[in-house]
Amino acid sequence: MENLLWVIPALPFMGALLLILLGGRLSGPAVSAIGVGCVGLAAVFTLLLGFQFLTDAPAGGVYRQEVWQWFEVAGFNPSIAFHLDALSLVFIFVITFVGFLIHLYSTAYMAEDEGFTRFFAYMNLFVGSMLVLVLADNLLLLYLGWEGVGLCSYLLIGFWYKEPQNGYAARKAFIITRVGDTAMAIGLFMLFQYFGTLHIQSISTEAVQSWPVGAQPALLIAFLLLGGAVGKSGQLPLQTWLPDAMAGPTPVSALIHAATMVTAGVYLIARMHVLFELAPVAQLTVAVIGAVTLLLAGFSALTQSDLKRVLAYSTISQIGYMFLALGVGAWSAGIFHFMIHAFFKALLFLAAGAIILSLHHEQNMFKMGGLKEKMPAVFWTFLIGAASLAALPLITAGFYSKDQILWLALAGERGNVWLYAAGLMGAFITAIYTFRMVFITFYGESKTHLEHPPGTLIILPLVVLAILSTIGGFIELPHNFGHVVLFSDLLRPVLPNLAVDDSLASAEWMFQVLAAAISLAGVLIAFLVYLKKPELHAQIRNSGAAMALHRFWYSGWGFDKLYGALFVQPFVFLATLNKNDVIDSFYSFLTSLTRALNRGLAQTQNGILRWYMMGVVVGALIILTISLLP
Amino acid sequence: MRLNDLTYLMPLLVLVGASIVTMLSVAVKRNHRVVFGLTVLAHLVAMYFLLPLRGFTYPIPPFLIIDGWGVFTMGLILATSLFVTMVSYAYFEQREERKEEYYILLLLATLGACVLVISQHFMALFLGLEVLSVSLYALISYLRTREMSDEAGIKYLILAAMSSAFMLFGMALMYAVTGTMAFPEMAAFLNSGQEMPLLFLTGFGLIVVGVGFKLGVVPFHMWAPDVYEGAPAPVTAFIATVSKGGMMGLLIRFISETNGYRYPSLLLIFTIIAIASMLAGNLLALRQKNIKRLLAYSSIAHLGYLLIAFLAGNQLGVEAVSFYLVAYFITTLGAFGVVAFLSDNVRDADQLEDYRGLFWRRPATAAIFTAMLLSLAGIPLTAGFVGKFYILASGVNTQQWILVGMLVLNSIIGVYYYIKVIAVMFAQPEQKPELRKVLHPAISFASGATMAVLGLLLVWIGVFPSTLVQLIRGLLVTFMASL
Amino acid sequence: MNTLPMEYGLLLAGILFVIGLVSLLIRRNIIFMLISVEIMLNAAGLAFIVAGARWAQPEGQVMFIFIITMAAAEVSVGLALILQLYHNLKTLDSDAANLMHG
Amino acid sequence: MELTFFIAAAVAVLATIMVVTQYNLIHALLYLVVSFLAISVVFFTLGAPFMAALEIIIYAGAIVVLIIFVIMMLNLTQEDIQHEKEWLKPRIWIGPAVLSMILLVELVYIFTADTPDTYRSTPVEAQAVGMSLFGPYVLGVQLSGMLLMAGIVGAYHLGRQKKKVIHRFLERTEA
Amino acid sequence: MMLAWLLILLMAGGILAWVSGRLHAQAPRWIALFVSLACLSITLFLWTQTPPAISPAGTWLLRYELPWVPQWGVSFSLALDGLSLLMLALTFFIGLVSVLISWKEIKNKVGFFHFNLLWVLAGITGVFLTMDLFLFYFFWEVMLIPMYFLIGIWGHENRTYAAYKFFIFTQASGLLMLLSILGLYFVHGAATGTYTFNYFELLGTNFPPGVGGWLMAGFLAAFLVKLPVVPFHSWLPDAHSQAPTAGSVILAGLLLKTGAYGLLRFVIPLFPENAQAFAPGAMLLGVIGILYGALLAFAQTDLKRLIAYTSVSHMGFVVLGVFAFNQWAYQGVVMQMITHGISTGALFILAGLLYERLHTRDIRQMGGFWPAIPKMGVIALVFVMASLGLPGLGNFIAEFLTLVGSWRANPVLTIFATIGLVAATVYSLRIMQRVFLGAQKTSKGMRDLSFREMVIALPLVALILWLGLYPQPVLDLAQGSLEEQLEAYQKPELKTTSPNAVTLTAHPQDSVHTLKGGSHALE
Repeated sequence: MENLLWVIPALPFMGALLLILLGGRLSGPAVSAIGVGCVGLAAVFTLLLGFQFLTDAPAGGVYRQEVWQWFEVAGFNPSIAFHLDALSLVFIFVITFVGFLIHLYSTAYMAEDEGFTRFFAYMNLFVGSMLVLVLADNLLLLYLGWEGVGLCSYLLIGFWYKEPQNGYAARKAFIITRVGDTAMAIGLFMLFQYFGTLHIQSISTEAVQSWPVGAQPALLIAFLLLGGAVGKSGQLPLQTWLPDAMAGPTPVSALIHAATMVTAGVYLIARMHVLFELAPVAQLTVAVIGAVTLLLAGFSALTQSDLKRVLAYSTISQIGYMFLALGVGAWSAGIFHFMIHAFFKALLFLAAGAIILSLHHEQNMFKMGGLKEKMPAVFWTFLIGAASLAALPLITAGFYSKDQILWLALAGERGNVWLYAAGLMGAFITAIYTFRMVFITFYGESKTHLEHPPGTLIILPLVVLAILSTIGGFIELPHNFGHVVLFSDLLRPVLPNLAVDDSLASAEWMFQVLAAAISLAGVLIAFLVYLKKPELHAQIRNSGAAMALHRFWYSGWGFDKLYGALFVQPFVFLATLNKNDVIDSFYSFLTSLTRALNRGLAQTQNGILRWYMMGVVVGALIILTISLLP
Repeated sequence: MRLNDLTYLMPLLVLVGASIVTMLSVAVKRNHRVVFGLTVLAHLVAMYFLLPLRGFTYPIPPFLIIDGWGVFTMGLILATSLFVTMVSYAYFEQREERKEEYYILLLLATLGACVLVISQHFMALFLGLEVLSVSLYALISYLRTREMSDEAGIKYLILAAMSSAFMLFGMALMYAVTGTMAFPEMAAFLNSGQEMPLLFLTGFGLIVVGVGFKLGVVPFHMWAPDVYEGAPAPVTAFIATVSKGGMMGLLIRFISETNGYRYPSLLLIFTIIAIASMLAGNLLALRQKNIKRLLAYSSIAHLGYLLIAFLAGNQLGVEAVSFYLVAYFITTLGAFGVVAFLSDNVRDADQLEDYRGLFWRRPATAAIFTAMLLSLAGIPLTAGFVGKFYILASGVNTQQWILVGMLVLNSIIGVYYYIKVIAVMFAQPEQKPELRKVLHPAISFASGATMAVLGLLLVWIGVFPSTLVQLIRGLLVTFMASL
Repeated sequence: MNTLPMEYGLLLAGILFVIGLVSLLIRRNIIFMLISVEIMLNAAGLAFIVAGARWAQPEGQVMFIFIITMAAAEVSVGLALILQLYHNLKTLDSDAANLMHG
Repeated sequence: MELTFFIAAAVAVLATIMVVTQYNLIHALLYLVVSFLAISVVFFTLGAPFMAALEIIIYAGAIVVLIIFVIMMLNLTQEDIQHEKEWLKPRIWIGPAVLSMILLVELVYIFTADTPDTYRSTPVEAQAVGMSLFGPYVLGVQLSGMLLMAGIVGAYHLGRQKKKVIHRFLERTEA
Repeated sequence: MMLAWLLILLMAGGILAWVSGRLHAQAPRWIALFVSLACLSITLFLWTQTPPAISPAGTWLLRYELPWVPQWGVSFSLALDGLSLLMLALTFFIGLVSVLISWKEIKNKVGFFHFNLLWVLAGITGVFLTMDLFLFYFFWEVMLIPMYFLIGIWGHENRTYAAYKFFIFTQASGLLMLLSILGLYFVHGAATGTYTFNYFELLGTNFPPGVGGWLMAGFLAAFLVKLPVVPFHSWLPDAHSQAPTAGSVILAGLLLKTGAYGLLRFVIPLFPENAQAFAPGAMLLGVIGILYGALLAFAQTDLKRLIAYTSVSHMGFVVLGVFAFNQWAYQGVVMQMITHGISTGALFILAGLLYERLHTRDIRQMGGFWPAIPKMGVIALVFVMASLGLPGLGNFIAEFLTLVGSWRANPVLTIFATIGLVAATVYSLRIMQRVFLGAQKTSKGMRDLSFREMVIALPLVALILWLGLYPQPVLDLAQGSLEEQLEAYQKPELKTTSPNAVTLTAHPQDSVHTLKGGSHALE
């Protein structure tokens, strides 16, 4: 069975290849069959393999399969080889399973689109790349997947390429993530310099042996890898592409820009946790980035009017939580939140997509309203997802995963109160903007006309994801509350456990209550401001300072402008200024110089005999003078 | 003068005899074909008599010396003159001028050049030079109804006479100092003396004026474009090759016999001349629209290149000069051959526009012209490349970096205008009437065959230079031994 | 015979040579130019005679004979050319003979 | 003897300067003859009597006469003398003259830089000249024959006229 | 002999094509097709004959030598090692593609066109094969003239200017190389007494202090201009953009590679110490090239010009890698040579196809072509991605290996070079965006790839994928020769212990006599 590991990434690739090669000649159902079928099959294989992995754990907790050796240069010999351990298992499960659901959903969502085949080709390509990313046993292969998903993200954001705006967003996404990738690539060079290999396991073992904690190279490498991670995961300071990435079709947003790809950074950091633990400063930076990002994104989410942009900011914010978790060493908590987040965020996006589709691609929340009655199934599933996002206590999976992070951010050996406070604040804001979204969209008066109500293929994934968003939390419960640790047990062989500050342990329940209260308070405020007293909302908005703040948050804290002024404009300015290549004009100058010399000399050839004789005499004079010189 | 000397003078005697016989035949009856045949025959016979002279060093005191260098340069001059003759037939056939005197003058000019290169005495030098010059005056203005021809002739005459006067004055000074006009004795005088007398150096400087004029190097170059343009194309070819080559041959003999490389001021003079010639020649040619003038300017530059090898002052340098002369002669003959071939009876085909689209009208002619231009530019597969390579080698060998650097710079400038002409030939042809009335093919057969031979030679030497190198080395051994 | 420094003779030759040169440079009439060239050639011949006299050799004089020969040949061709040119241009102005330039 | 040399030299220089400055060609040629005569005197003082004779016979006698013939053929008039006047402006001659003077100064410097070298003027008689001319230098004589031949052929070819040139205003008929 | 046959085949084929052009319009095409196919098959046959991993001892697979100008020590010396074999394979593959791509594009003077095409290939083949410096220069120049004609006759509107520029730049730099070759010849001759242009004998020449640097500078001049490296690049955009498609493909695919090849084959082994001393400067030039080229590429509106500047950028990696002196970088450079040849060649082909359809190269007049020509779009996508270094495509391997290697040599510059990857993304995506995405500008005359065009495009895609996923055969083939080039650096003590007693003024005694008083050196 484990020999079939290669099949999992190969299936979607095959699907993509088939769709590209046969593209034009296939009928719609055939395309759906190939597109969905490949991912579905991959999901089946994953389940089977996962089942085997769980029941009959392999030696060392790892399945490894080398397909072929990629290349070999002077001892540098990365392979096309796959490595399945608990961490990657979680990821491939999410990727294939959520991916499958989204593919299924897409058959309905994209049914009318002229680029139907293209869409599935890209999607399959994406799933394949993503699987390669998480299954890669060396960093170079990981990098392949990493860039591959970047490409697919680019293609899918710009899927509706006729709008130049979409193309712009797509390029922005690609380029900004590429900035991060560059840092990561440099990190790889350094790793190769120190270890002579990019094989992840070897690096992990050797790094511990050769470097003490806080070693300079470890720090540098960790920072560089972090650069890659923040780029891909939309964290500060490279987060600006993600909200714009919503230009793509909604299933894309759900799969790529919420559930899977954007969490690649989380995966990378978790994968290379050894390095981060050797570099506490870097790890702290991860936490700080996470904390700051979750706050910034949260505030921005508060002000958005586009449904998908709210979700996008919330994604940034939630990944901030994951980073926070990773940063404080709560590895499994981070991964747990990743999984849960994948469920509920996919759910939210898909539900939002259902709304958008029904409203004829209307994305502005303020033009919606009162949809609760019109599309109840969507409402309820959306509500479940929103509750999970807002971490409503006890019943939602989000509560458990987020609570774990908050707790460990405070009580973990690397946690501190500031990180905790930021997380708590974030939870409060999350609750507000989540329910702001719910209330504005589904309550109030109806402003639109429903065109086509969502079909089964759309509702079915929603329901499945809604269930997962609810029960998913129960596989990992706090030790004072059921103490289920299935998930962290699973990950234990891969990721180290976190020691908890014992002095606080007794007070854990207090903090849980606090977290629960905070999120409930957030819901309440949202209820008050957006549903109960809309005039209050308007009042706040219209005050000067708030308006400025609103605008500032709305624009994502002005990062776009800042980067525009710092990088884009100078680059474009320089490029246009130098379009004709200043160096070229130097050569043109040489040409005109010779021309001028030619013109000058041509004057001497005036055809007059006496002048020619003068030349001879001058020559004779020069020669005589030289002869006279000593 | 011994009777035995006559066998060694046979090539010269053949030329003399041929010119007289030709003159007599003209006196009896004018026949272009006969005169042409006689001239060709004379060249062939002269070359035949030249053959056994290889490998000797035979002085004919006090005037002449037959040695490897002399045989080489004479052979080159004879061959060149033969090619010029071949090209001339078709050129003059279509013109109603009296054609026969041309061949007499050509033979005499060749004679003068031959005497020039084997002379080792000022008198022989002077007489050889003047036989060459006086014949050239008439040759240049041979098409006397063309105003340009007359103008070129008078310009050349006055300037040549003036430079002759300079040269004579210089010779007189040197004679006044040394008391001899023969090179070997002059060398002996110099070797005995501790210091070169100022008067001698001055004399040398004034001779350089004359030499420089004939070579057409800066600043004595200004006649070149006008004379090239005004003279009939075959004569231009003759001036560009025989006259310049003869003078170069003399210069090398004179300098090496009198040991001129010892004197830094002389070297400085030639260095300045070389650099100025390269620069001025190439820069002047840059935007030239007249092919003949363009080639004139290019020849100024090429003489500058030659001086680099000359300045090297060792065997490699002389070899380089020899090789370059061969390559340059072939190339120049080919180029002017094409010009002559395309000319009509009103004017020469010297405008750049005459060549527009030539490649699509007359591919063979254009291909040969292209090859010649590429050779001038020093592009591989042509003799010019090997020649330039040789010159660079000699320059690098003696570490004359400034000169070598200038050579490189100038080659680059040169490439531009050679390529320009090629580009014009390959450009789309425009609606333009054929320039010339079509001659009977048999008439231009000689020209065509000559150019084909030249083209083949060009490529042959470019691809397999070793034969020529071998030949030159073999001949130069006796020259070197004679010193 | 009494003695005379050679330099005097050479000086005379030099002066004549330069006068001829000046004349050559400033005259526009082609016939004058031809005459100037003759002056220069004659000056060169004088220099040869002086040099020959210094060494008491006949070579200087022999050379002078050759120079005269050359001058004669040249003047004949030159005059023929001048006739031809005058025929074409209707002037003896050398500056006018600049059909070719550039 | 010395005095003769100096006087002849002065006459030669003066006559030559007159040649250069004359507007009338014929006058100039007459001065030229004077100059040649003076130079032939110099030849005498230098011990080359044969050359003195040749100078008079060939230069003054033949070449100058040839030139005069041509001038006669060209039919020059007062107009041409006017032209000469116009052509000989200071603007034209100042530059060349300065250059030539520099040349002269250099030559004078060179001639006088070395210590004066005196010589005994033993005359080289015509016989000695003839002996060497037809002895070692016989090849030169032959070559000068070829030189003359070239001159003659050239002059013959170039000088040929289909019609006599009458005057540049009258003559319209030539081919 | 096999090697000489390649040259003979190409040259004779060229002449035959020219002549046959008068008989039948299609004949030259078929002849050229046949010749390039034959050469490709010979090369591939040679490849199959080589053992999979070449032991360092037997780097040279084939040698062929004939005396040419024995007086100068010039021989017609050809030799083939893994590197040359790779380059040959690339040459003939690109050649084949060029013939095919010109099938419809070139309509007039077909015979002469194919003559030039085959002769360019012959020159390039010669450059890759020859082991005699004189012959090398010879072929170096032989490439030039036919290329000049290709640009100057069949090029676009500004072809004359571009052709001049190309010619003069390469000629100028070539002459400097010739100077250096001669200097090397004489230095070696003075030191050992044997005057030869033979590469193998010239290896390990000891230089008087200061001389080696200058000699290397001459070689560098030629190669860096050809490569090209900023600031000597300015011929390239004009030449590339004005040339006909086949010309651009050959220029980008092959001609630039001769510069890289020259660096690897000549500069590094002949001047190990000087190269090492110059390395930081060279790497800096490489980095400047990467970034400057990218900046310029971004600004262009002419599609071919844009692609041309990307070449400048990509070739910066080559310089960076060559002067990093290690296996990784060298393999990266070799890969870069091949993959850039394929990917940029493909982009030029696409530009050419677009030009055929639209009669413009201005990307401001393009846009939204995807629906009309999806096949072309997919292929363009592949090569745009290759151009920005997407893993899985050959260019990534090349760039990654280069950077890994150069990181060891100079981390700081490598960081800047890596930033070039971002810049590459910026300009590459611009191609995609401006041509295929966005609102559709025109649909007139847009037709998708024909069968012939697919035949050209698909192998290119397959190759670039193969090179990205399993480059090992290529790496193996190159390894032996690269190790050889590197040997000098692994044993530096060999180079420095022998004293440099020789000076240039010692003149050769056996072949060069001096004239009396000759052989001076001008101060």
